[in-house]
Amino acid sequence: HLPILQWEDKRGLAFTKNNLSYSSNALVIPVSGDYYVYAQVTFRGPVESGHKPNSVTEIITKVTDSYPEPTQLLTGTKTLSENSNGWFQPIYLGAVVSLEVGDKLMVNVSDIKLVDYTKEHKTFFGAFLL
Amino acid sequence: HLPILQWEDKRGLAFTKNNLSYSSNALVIPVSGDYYVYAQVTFRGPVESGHKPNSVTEIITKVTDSYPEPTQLLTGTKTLSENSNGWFQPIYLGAVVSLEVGDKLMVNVSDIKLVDYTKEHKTFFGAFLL
Amino acid sequence: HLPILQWEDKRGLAFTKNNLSYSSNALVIPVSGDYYVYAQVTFRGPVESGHKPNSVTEIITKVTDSYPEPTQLLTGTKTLSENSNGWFQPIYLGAVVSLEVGDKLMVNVSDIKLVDYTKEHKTFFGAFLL
Amino acid sequence: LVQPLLRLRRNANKQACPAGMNWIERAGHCCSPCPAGHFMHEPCASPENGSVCRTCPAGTFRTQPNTLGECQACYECDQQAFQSVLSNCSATSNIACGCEPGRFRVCLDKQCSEFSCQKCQPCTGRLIQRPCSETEDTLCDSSCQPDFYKEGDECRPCPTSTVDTCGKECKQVCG
Amino acid sequence: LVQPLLRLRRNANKQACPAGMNWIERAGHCCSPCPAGHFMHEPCASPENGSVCRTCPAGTFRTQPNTLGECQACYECDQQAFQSVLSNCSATSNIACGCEPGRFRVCLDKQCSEFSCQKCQPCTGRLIQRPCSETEDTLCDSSCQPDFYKEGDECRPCPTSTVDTCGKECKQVCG
Repeated sequence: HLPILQWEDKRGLAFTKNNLSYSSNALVIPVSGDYYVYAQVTFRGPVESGHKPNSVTEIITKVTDSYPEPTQLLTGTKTLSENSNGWFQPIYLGAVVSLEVGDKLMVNVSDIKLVDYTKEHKTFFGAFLL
Repeated sequence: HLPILQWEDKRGLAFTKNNLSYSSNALVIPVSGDYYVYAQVTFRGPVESGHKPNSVTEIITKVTDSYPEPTQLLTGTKTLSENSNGWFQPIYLGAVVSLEVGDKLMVNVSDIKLVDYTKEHKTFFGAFLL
Repeated sequence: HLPILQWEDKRGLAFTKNNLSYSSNALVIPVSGDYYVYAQVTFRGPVESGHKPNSVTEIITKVTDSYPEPTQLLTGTKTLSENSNGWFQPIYLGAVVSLEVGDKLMVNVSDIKLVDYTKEHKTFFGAFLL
Repeated sequence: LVQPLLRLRRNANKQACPAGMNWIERAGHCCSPCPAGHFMHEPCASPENGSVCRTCPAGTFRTQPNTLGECQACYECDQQAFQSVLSNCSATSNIACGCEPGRFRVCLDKQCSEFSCQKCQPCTGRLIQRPCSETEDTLCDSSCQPDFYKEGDECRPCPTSTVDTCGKECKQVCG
Repeated sequence: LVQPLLRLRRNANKQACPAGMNWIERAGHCCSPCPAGHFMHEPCASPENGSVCRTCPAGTFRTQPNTLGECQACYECDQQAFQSVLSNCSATSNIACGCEPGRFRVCLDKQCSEFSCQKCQPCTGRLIQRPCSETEDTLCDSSCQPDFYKEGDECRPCPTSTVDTCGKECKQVCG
């Protein structure tokens, strides 16, 4: 599977509330219901000159005890037509999904080396109950 | 007008609830109020080599009995600078709009042939009452 | 700091409700709580041939009496690989942020001349309490 | 940065289920999962009885035993992009897509979950070293077929009538 | 187009606070701010007493006096893009990033808040007019170093042994 992003859940703008907790790279759903789930990842490159990716992908995935495989909930994928020197771009995803208590939400990306993790307002992930 | 996308409202991740119903390509609003309406369309190409579009557009429109013409609520439009072989990219739209009972919400696109309809987590459409 | 966008808050699709007011280019938060804040800016160019920007940026910022500097809440920034003749593209941002009564929310952009302000469904800004 | 937020009551505590059974929140006890190709329409009344399982409706599937309330929607093959169906979606397996005859896969990401179908090159006037396959273009032989002569990097058929445009190379091959 | 919406009671009216004090909604009165490098853990019990201030936890900072409930998260330097730390994040200042030695900044936006670190050019065989700096590439002298001769726009070292490949230019310089 694609690499999973790690998140900061306490410092600066980050917070968790009302029992929605964050552990081992996932948001853990405390009660079944419909949630608006969203995430933005800012990708940037090139990292090493050799490695010229032709696309970037961000996927919000659900892992649940009731099924042995992760389910892809939302996917944002884009080809890169950028030139060689610096490029960067965000992918934002958001939608309502039905979740069960104990479900875990994670964000996978095509290539962790291309993720801009340097500023909290450029790459973020969250969910709220409707 | 621009072609209207058709949606699946029952299978897989799709669902309708609280009387928000889907019929003839539109979400039908069951009660007046403010809704957060959103949609993502993943576009991909080229389809036939001859037909090289230079932009893609996604519009969330409202149709209402009280007015003979559809109203454009949200528009995402982007030029394509991609090279000839395969390109793909998503456009996400979302905002709060005031709707009346019976209003219909639809998604129009510049070119249906460029829409990636193959995976439910890449192209989606929804709304929830605030 | 980056230029601040001005908004229309009454005409057409625009509205303010429940004491969330708009004054001097900012949304003013009437009560402390967690809000889903969002904005889309459609950028387009080239404006003057000479001035070829290599990127566009949209930032949702918070200004508060309790701190002399604005805080960047959400940032969408993208390099431009578009060719010389006309290009356009949207940047959408949205997330949950904790706000205090009296906080002001604004949208800054890298270059006001590149903002497509002509249609209300292409560039918009809003927030709602959870 | 994680910013989840929720206004809700504490969740019921979840006991560990015996192997092969899943905790069902709605029922408040463990149930055995439904087999692949099915979803759990109703949880078991008690851990001893079976759950009410239903076959995945057309257009959906589950490859594994599960206690989920719905099946996954099948993908579709991208006809616009000259994809073809290798195997249809069934209750227990997703659709598998390939390329129409005469085309091969050009992967657009590392896992090749996204691919376009490009025309196989024809190797006009050359022998085929390796025919076009699902995943690779035809590999043309560098030398020309019999009765073809080389001009630049193209292979041209020998002229039928003795025409004066037959250059050195052409004469050598076509005589 | 502005579309804010909110379902809430009217907000308590805010008196103007004396200079150097901020209105604290939660407390319903004015308090003096916490110093830079701190955040306000608890508001003052009344305008006369001080607020309960705490130092910003590691990885966060505040450059100014404030009455905020948390500190700002420090940025990080983009190691993947060959950035280096000029000064670490402290309780009162954000991290400052530059480029690793042998690289210079290429601004990607007007304020240069985003920049990539590109390799300085080596000026092989030339004198250096201006060395590579944090913000500018090396400026090479147009003429060649001693014992180097010009070939096209390159400077080549004079051949050690008298080899016949030494053209006009080479002979002139290397003799």
